[in-house]
Amino acid sequence: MNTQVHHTSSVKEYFGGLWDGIYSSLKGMWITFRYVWAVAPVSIEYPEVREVLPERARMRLFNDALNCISCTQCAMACPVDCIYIASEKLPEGSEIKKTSNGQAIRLHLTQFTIDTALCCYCGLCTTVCPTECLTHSHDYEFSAYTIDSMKYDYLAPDIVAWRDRIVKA
Amino acid sequence: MHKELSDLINRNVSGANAVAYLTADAKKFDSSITVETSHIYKVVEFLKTNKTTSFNSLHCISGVDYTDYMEVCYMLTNYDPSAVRNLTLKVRVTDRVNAAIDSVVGQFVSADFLEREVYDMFGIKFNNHPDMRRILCPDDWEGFPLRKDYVAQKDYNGMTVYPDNKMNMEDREFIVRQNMIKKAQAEKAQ
Amino acid sequence: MQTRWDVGEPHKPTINTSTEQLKSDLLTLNMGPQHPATHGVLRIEIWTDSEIVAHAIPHIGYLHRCMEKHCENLDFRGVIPFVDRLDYLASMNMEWTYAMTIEKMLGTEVPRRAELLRILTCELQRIASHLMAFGTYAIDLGAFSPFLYAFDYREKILRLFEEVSGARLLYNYIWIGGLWNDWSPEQISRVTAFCDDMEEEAKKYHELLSMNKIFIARTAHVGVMSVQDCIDFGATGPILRGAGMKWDLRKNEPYSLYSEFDFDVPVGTGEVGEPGDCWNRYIVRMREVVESIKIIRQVIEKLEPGSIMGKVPKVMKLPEGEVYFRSECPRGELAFHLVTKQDSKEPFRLKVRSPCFTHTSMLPRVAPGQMIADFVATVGSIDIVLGEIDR
Amino acid sequence: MQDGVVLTTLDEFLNWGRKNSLWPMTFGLACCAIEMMATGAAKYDLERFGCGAFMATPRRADLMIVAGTVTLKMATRVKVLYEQMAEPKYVISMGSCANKGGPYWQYGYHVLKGVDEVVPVDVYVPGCPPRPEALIEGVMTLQKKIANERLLRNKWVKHA
Repeated sequence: MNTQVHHTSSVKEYFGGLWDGIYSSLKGMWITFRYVWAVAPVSIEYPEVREVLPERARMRLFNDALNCISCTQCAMACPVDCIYIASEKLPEGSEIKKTSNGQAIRLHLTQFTIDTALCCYCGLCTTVCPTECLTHSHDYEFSAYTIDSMKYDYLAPDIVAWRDRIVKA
Repeated sequence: MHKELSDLINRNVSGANAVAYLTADAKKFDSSITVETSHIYKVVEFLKTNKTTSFNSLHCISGVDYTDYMEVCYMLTNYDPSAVRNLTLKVRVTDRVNAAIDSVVGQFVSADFLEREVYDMFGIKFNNHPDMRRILCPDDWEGFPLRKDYVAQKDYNGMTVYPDNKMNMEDREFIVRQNMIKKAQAEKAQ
Repeated sequence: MQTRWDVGEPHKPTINTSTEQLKSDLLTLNMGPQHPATHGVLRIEIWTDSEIVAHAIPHIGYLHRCMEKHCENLDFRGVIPFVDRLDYLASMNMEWTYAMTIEKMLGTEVPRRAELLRILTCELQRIASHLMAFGTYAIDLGAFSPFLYAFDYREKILRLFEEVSGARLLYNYIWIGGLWNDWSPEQISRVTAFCDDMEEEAKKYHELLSMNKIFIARTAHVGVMSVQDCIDFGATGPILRGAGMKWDLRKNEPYSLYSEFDFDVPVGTGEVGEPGDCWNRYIVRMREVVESIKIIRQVIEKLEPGSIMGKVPKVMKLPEGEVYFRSECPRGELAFHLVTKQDSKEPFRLKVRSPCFTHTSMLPRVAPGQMIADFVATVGSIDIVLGEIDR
Repeated sequence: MQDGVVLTTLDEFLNWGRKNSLWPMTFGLACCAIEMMATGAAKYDLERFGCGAFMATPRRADLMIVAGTVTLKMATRVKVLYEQMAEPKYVISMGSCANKGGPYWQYGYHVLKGVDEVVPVDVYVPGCPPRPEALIEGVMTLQKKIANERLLRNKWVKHA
């Protein structure tokens, strides 16, 4: 089953084929050449110019620990199990705080860790969050030299600076 | 359609013992025909060659492990724009250690890869298959992954399959606890 | 009983057979797993007789990600992100097929707007996928600029998808029972604008590549798969249509609302080359782009406001049963075989019938007798995605 | 002992050359490879960083972008490819799968849990798949790392 078809061609066919090849190649080159002036440049010069991300863009997860009621629904919904939550009962008689949308925080959040190196950015966790404290932020520039630095503890003190930027009053 | 077809198979292939399984809700679920394991090649040959119900293509072979037996499902179809026909043909394999059935490569060439995949995932050998090797997993892989009782091997070729330092053991306490609660609830319910 | 011969026996060397002393062995050549022309991590063991391929054995499984095992441990909603990663060039179609499989079992009524928008997104995805096939196929054959043009237009679709779903490649957008987000009228108008642009662009692609003499010389009469071969191997999609058979599930077994739409099924006619060769498979894809634009225009005409999510139980429990559901994806017929147990929250078994898997098994049939360079063209024309083959 | 002006300047010069001609290897594994191709295409244009010449063979490449899931079957090949690359060589692990197994870490019996099990990784780029900008940022992070290398100084300057 040799698919190569060999046949002798006449002089006319030979030169016709040659002309076809040259003509169609020139046509293609002409299309490319037109890009010099006829088409606006498409490149985004990234570090200087940044594309504005759409509102729904799903990038790094952020949890606003002050609004979290430790319901663990996000951890249940997560298909890759990369959200780790631990909580304790509040001591008797302590004041019950409210979240920004009025839900009572009845548990004391002791751990809220997301392993960003495992996250698949599917957004299922944010849809189930009752207080909308877990959101996808618009940061995508957080490459790291070590893998351990990709595990985020959202109760750490240095998260405050990050929170100020993401959570809008 | 399945009832008539199973009768037709029984009439023409002796010993095929075709049993039609009809669902109550045909809109939601698929019906199927189960045949005798040893007669699968003859049944497929009949379904392909006979004039009235010819199925000219094997769409898919899928294995299912029901723990006490395994099933191999052959999805037959007909590339005929005037009358589209689909059929799920099933055979049961009860022997889990030396599971083997006849290959249908003689009828459908497409079964070559599909049967190799079923062998790879479920450990069902296909007799008379020209090239019975693993297809997705490496040749020296242990166990058959899609069996329900499969336990992954510890290491392969010097690489640990589940390295402890990558498993977030200390963080997963929560999930482990949740699983324990679930288990306790299930036991209570029983 | 058929033997190895029927799936492509190494055929006898054609050169030097007359002179016993000059007889040489076949040379084994490994193409892949890391090879620019295998579109991923496909490995093909080629036995060559000088430049002629005598036999090709595909080795797959280098991207076996245990997706089916995962699905047995996840709830029905959680499977969708994994289904996305099957065919990462056509995630929308994957999601849709999976969603339809579950909906068939649940008996969910999907609102009309959701159905129409699903068709819209999936046809856009088909265009994006075919653009990718166009660009990478040109690279395989040594032309670089089509890749840049194709990616430029693909980016426009991705931007639309990102605005509506939030991700560029793996969307998790089509949910069981409906859609996650609605398209705004402004986005719909941008789709219309895109369709106008794309029609012009498609003409440019034909000038640029389809009718190029060099391209024709590389693809016409190369890697011929006849209709009978395609049916024997269970090939579907552009491969089957390129061979000249008018078979499209959207027409022949219409699912969703496809019966309402007016579109053609392009087939390889052999105006260049012969039906079933690389050029015809390629041109079927390029013509499908135009047909998809046609469908999108009709969808936009029919769109009317309404709900986008049907009634789905909050905790999804399916009754016992099984379903085999297939649909037409850019690469062929994708099918899910779903088996559930009574009141199960997770699939008991989810088998993916991937089109590329069967197409890969055709390689031993077409390879013998080709030049190695032609074999690269053949592999490229099948347009495989390894994520779907290996799962 | 001090580093000295000459060695420091020479180091800077060498690092400048190295970081601005990082030639990556065409090494796509899965979904992330598509985003890697998009990065190399017109809109994001990796060429602006001297990093767009995708080499088809490891022997001419300086940078291996591991884009996608590394399975156990593939892992040995990844290692071989890494060993075939000429020094200096760098590895960017792109996407969740290459970082730590990604979505497939839990039941993925056939998935390597992070490419750092077989080859040393310089920069981890998170995302599933990362945006092309994120990959460019990863390349820039790597360039920063290269800029601080003490190539000649480590060789010739003996610290007390």
